[in-house]
Amino acid sequence: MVITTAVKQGFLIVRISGELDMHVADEFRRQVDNALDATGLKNILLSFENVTFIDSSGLGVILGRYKRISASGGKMLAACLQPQVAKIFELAGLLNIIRTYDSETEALECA
Amino acid sequence: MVITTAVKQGFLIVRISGELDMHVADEFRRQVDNALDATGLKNILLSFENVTFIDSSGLGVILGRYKRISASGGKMLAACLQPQVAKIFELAGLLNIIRTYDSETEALECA
Amino acid sequence: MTAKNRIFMSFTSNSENVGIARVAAAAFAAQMDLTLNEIEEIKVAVSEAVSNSVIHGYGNDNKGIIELTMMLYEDRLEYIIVDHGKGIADIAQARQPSYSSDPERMGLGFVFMESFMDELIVESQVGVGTTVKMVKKIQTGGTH
Amino acid sequence: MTAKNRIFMSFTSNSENVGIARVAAAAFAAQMDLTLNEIEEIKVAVSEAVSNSVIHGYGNDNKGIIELTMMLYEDRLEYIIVDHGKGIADIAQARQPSYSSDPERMGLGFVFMESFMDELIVESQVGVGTTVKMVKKIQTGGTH
Ligand SMILES: Nc1ncnc2c1ncn2[C@@H]1O[C@H](COP(=O)(O)OP(=O)(O)O)[C@@H](O)[C@H]1O
Ligand SMILES: Nc1ncnc2c1ncn2[C@@H]1O[C@H](COP(=O)(O)OP(=O)(O)O)[C@@H](O)[C@H]1O
Repeated sequence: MVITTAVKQGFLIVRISGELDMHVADEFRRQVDNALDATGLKNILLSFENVTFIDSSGLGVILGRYKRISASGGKMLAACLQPQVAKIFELAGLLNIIRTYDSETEALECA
Repeated sequence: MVITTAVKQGFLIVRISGELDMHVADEFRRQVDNALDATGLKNILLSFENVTFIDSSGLGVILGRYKRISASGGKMLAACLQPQVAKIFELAGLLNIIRTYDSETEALECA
Repeated sequence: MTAKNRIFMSFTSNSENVGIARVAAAAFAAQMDLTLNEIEEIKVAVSEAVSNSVIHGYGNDNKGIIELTMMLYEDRLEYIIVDHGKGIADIAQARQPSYSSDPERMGLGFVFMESFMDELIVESQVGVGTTVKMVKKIQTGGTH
Repeated sequence: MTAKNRIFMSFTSNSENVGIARVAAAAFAAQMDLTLNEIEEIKVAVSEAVSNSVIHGYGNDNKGIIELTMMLYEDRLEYIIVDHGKGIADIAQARQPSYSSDPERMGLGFVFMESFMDELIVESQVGVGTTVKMVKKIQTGGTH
């Protein structure tokens, strides 16, 4: 897994590539929390375009970040979910709390 | 592994995709020999564009077809070798007997 | 019915091995004419079971041993994941959606295993270990 | 020096399993910062050793058992392939380029194993079986 972050329109954009499982969950948490601390932002847009695998450990660490930012009124959006990633989100009921978009641009426009 | 064959300019074009190892070597031999029998051709152009893996078992079955056609004066060309496939050809000394080209078109033009 | 193919794997409970087990499980499944979607489902299910052994079975200690047996029958694939760890006291409770003994986790591992496979059998004994057996039915009988 | 990671696999001598062993070997290697090229080389070497066990060790009978042990150390990857088949009478001859006991084959298996790995040790006893140990050295010590 590789993570890069950027800032746009008050959103911390987190672009993830690779497999999001228990092996990388701690590293994901650490990097996103550091970026939140460094920028002081409270909104996150996750870009999943290059995520090839996710399981419940990967979801768990995403939900953890969701809880952190929503406690301070922030919101979380997700873009570019591959079909298998979308299915996992749906099964976990995450689509009710994290809105998903086809692209980063669309997400920022609708935000 | 999937094989498709076509005929162009007196060449049996054999397009291979997937992994060429001992598991598929018999099937490769059978399909190419059948196509040679059916068309009566004696020249082969192998297209490796979609070959993701080859080992000595894969090379062996190619060399077997080479021996068959060269016995009757036919020639064998190869196109679109991925770097790792090219390296295996080179190590095996096959580049001395099978000329390689960047594309099918180039192979047929130079043939 | 005898198995048409069988692969046994045994590895230490390093988190790195979750991904390797998943890849091996997918390669084993790819012998059969499954859809990419079905192979993805198998990857998630195996990933959940192996992750549980690492996290819950061995408490994230990488010195435990996990065994993965993969069997191919005419009409189904079987994946059996065994650990010799902590064990589960109340399996019915553990299998409930959203139940987790770890407040940081989602309690969806067994839910995903059940959703993505056709059969899920969990056996466990406290202090002895846990065995998870998952079956994926195969429509056509043909190997590649 | 103790291994940082270790995976043991055991499978029947079906030709399907050559590809699965290769994929597992590549996934094991991918823990380390290797180039794609190095991973390809490992795949070929493991493919050759496992194919030899199937073809020569067990004479293409799919009832034999092949064991693949993968070890990760600080500075190297080790792959050990064991069969309990026919064995090799003259290992020095077998390792010679272009030597094959099968006229249909090229005799390049050991050549590829030697070219693509940093060390190759072959032990064998006629009627007992063959063990091939291959080492790939690692430049950087870092895991992903
Ligand atoms: N291999 C195991 N060893 C010990 N306990 C386990 C094992 N697998 C599951 N459990 C128990 O079952 C619970 C539910 O598991 P699961 O549905 O995968 O959710 P999660 O992993 O998110 O906790 C776990 O929290 C744990 O208490
Ligand atoms: N696992 C094995 N069991 C028995 N004989 C083997 C084994 N591996 C190699 N050999 C012998 O060594 C020879 C050379 O092997 P190799 O270089 O891989 O070439 P090839 O597989 O093309 O014959 C084989 O032809 C065979 O006689």
